[in-house]
Amino acid sequence: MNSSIVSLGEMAKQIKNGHKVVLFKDCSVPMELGRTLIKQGIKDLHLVTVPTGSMLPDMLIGAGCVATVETSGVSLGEFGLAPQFGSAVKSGRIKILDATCPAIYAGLQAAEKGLPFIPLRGLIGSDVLKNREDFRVIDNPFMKNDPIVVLPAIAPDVAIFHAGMADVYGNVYIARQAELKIISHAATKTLVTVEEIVDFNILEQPELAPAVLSAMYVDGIALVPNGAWPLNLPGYYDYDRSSIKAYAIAAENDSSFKTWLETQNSSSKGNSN
Amino acid sequence: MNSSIVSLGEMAKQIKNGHKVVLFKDCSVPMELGRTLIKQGIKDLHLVTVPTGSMLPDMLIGAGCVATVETSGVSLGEFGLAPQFGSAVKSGRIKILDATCPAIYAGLQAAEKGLPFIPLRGLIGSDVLKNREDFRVIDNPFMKNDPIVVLPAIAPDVAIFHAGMADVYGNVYIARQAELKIISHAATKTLVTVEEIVDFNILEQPELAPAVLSAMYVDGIALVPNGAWPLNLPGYYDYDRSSIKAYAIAAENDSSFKTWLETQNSSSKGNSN
Amino acid sequence: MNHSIEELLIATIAEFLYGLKHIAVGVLSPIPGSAALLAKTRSEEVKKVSIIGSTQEPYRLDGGVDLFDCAGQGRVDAFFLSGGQIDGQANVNLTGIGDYPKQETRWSGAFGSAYLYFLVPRVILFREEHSRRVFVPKVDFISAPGVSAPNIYRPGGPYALVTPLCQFLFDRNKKKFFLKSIHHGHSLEEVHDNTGFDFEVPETVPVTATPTKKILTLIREKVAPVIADPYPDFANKCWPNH
Amino acid sequence: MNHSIEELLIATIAEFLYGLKHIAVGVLSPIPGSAALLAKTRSEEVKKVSIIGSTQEPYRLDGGVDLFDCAGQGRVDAFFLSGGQIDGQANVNLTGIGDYPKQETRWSGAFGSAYLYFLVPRVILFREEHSRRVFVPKVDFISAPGVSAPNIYRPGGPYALVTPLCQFLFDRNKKKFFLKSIHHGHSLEEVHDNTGFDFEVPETVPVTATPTKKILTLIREKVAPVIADPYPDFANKCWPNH
Repeated sequence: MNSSIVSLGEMAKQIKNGHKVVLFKDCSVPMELGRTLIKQGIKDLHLVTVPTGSMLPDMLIGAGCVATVETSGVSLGEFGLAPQFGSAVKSGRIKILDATCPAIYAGLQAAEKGLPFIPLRGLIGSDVLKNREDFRVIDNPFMKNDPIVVLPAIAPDVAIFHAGMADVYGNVYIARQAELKIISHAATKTLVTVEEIVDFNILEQPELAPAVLSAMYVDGIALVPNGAWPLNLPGYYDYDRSSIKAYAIAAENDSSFKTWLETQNSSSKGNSN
Repeated sequence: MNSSIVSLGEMAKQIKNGHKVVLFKDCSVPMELGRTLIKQGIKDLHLVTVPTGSMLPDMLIGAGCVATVETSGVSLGEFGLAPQFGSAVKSGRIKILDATCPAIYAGLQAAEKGLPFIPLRGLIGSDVLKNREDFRVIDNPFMKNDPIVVLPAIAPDVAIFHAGMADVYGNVYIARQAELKIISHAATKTLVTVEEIVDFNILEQPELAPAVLSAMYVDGIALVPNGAWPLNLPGYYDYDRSSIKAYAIAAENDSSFKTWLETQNSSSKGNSN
Repeated sequence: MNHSIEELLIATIAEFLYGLKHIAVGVLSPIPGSAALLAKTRSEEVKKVSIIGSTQEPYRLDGGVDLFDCAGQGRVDAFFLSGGQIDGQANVNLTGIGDYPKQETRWSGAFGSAYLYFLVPRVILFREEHSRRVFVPKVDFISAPGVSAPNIYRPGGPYALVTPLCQFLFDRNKKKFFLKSIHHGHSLEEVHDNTGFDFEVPETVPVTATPTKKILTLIREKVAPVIADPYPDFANKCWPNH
Repeated sequence: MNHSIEELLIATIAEFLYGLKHIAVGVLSPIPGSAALLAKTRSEEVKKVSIIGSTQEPYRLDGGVDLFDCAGQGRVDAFFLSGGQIDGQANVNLTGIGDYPKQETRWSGAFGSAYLYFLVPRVILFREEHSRRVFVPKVDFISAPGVSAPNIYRPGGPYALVTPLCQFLFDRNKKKFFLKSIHHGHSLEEVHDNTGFDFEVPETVPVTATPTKKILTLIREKVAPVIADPYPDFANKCWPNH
């Protein structure tokens, strides 16, 4: 048995106040780990959403766990805007670092490659660029009169996500979510909650191997059935639309959000299953 | 049936004199396509080896098809140096653009991303850098007194490789050779020879899909059994060591190389099977 | 043959897409997605439609990196953007209203707009609300600019704007929208009343072509079942009997 | 217990590897590869050995990008380099002899050296030929430099040099090799006669430790079967009975 298999509680304790935490967008979202972090009372997180975020960042922001959000957009998709995110931005309670999707990817890919920076086309003339003091415009070294944006590497302390299957050797099957490799490579630590842990080496299955995140990049695995609930996990379960809708309504104002949060704290599907 | 399925001869004609052609290192090498190009009398190719090359570039150089080689190394591996490459460099018959493996990858990844350049650590103080007029050293825009190399994008005209399986929809299964995606994304055109063409959509098989190069990037597929012979294709066949050894010996001098080449032209395993 | 406003918009947008090799569709875009599918059904030259959020081959993408790299390579021919605000220079605001960063109203964020608007040759702007609240003289926040200085690398940009009232083309040299046609049942006056920016008007304003029976049949029989994968609610609403 | 020169070299190189988390091995490196496997067998802290060319999990890599990215992240702790020429400043020449580019003798090329030599903290130089032809005062072509100016980003570099005669450590401050030990049966004079560059010599030169019976057993029983995957000829030659 690989030493990286831990309980959900042990995993949550590895994430510290002030950590830069990187979150993949929808599906693969570690909702139960997020609820555990809220219960733990974590503070001052710097969230990086890849490239956008939905219910988890909104929930963490509402619960007061977040100091900074680096994102290309936070929304509940078809369920509307992200209310807690919106009110936190409006009040200035959180610092917002607005980006554009490929800039988030490119910053993480720079970290993955050990590059201090990476160029990106676009952005020039936007207020996104104007408000990012950490983005620079340089001259293309290979062409005159061709300004181009350069972005600093994004190197998170911790990457967290939820996946279907891990093995006892510490490998994680990420299926079609190939971008989870990027965030794990870029982050110092990677913590993964999974639906099931199998006892054969998934890297030794030729058809699974191309979609495996190797144990070298995995610092913790916790068995958490329904760990993405109420969001979806392809091949396992679909969205629980009524629960997301209930959240979207509750999050509209602070007092109903608090009530919702207390319900979550007293019970959650991820724990009860 | 997808219009991208062509005969080997039709495929070879899509590669023109002077084209910048990108070749993956070992396994996935389109040897039979290479032999066809030699018969066709192609000239002035600019070969980019990813990141190194073995028998195919040596053979193309010996046959007089190549003007420039951009490489991190050409060798026959355990069978020794690449003799035709070595003598062509010595005589100045070909132009050599020496690189280091991650620089070849980085240049192609820049093209894949549509970036004009990409930075890379290392290289400073090497004679590799000193002899590459197209590599530059700039100051890291985010840190004082931190010189770093920037490389121009490598955008080949054509990527060629050999794979096990394609489908009639034009998708190609690349198994563990994920880097074939990089070269196809970077190149304007991609031409693939395969062992077999299946009539189901391989993208619709969840376990195959993560290792599929989508038809969008594939401009030609030719059915060429044993197309990598005498090199290997994992899951299909191993190296034909005696044939490679015979090549290594023949290639040692120009007259025995010519004789070897004529034998090849009159028959080849790829055609006869 | 009767048609819904959604069907008119789908057919109208599709007119900009015939013959393009690769059309990509972002999140929350059922009408543009349907238009792209219609174009693929009617045009052999449309080789690929990528729909973010679709789980069906051949419409799915490997992920965001795949889309953005593909656009960087020049392999995405058309894309769609919307905006909480859009102004007469085709600047798009997806970020919020009021002084940044503590905006009165915060929307989601720029998403891929600040990149794709530069890289994709034909960006079609689309909004289901045609009002002075949306079409403003100047956006509060430029998530992505409509035009750039000549030395800025920009193979892409705004091409057209489609609304429930009318369709505009964007003239990149004049940096202005040009009214192409008004949908049946609406007037130039109505368009002016509901548009906060200036635009050019032709001497005679055509009426937008009504979708033919053939096109409506294709939409209902070929497009509806596919768009129902990423957008089940939309498909149920538009084509309850299909 | 009798041992071969290969077994001595494997055991000697492994001494530099115990406790390192991730050891990567390049092409044509059966002895360093065996040393890495020995280190993993003996040290729980060695979590991963990556062998380019191995098809066996858990030794294979996703590909070159995976290795170079991993090194860029600081996640490769040791790597091995050789050279057609190596000089006293630990410069490595894998490219050729004579004036570049039309060299008298052209070898393969720099491979990953011009990058990994900068990024991997512990690069072990290894050559099976110890001669003045290989160990020269100054290399004809610097494929990868041994030392860099202080402002150059360089978390990695040369750590040791192992040959069939002896082993050196490299002192990055003095920019010089330091003789660590001479293998049994060889003399300091022999080392001097066959080394074309200057190096530091301790007052008393130790003899290289001979591999213990336990280590030889591990090499023959645990390492040999694994290294036989990428290097069948090497394994057959060294351990014909295994």
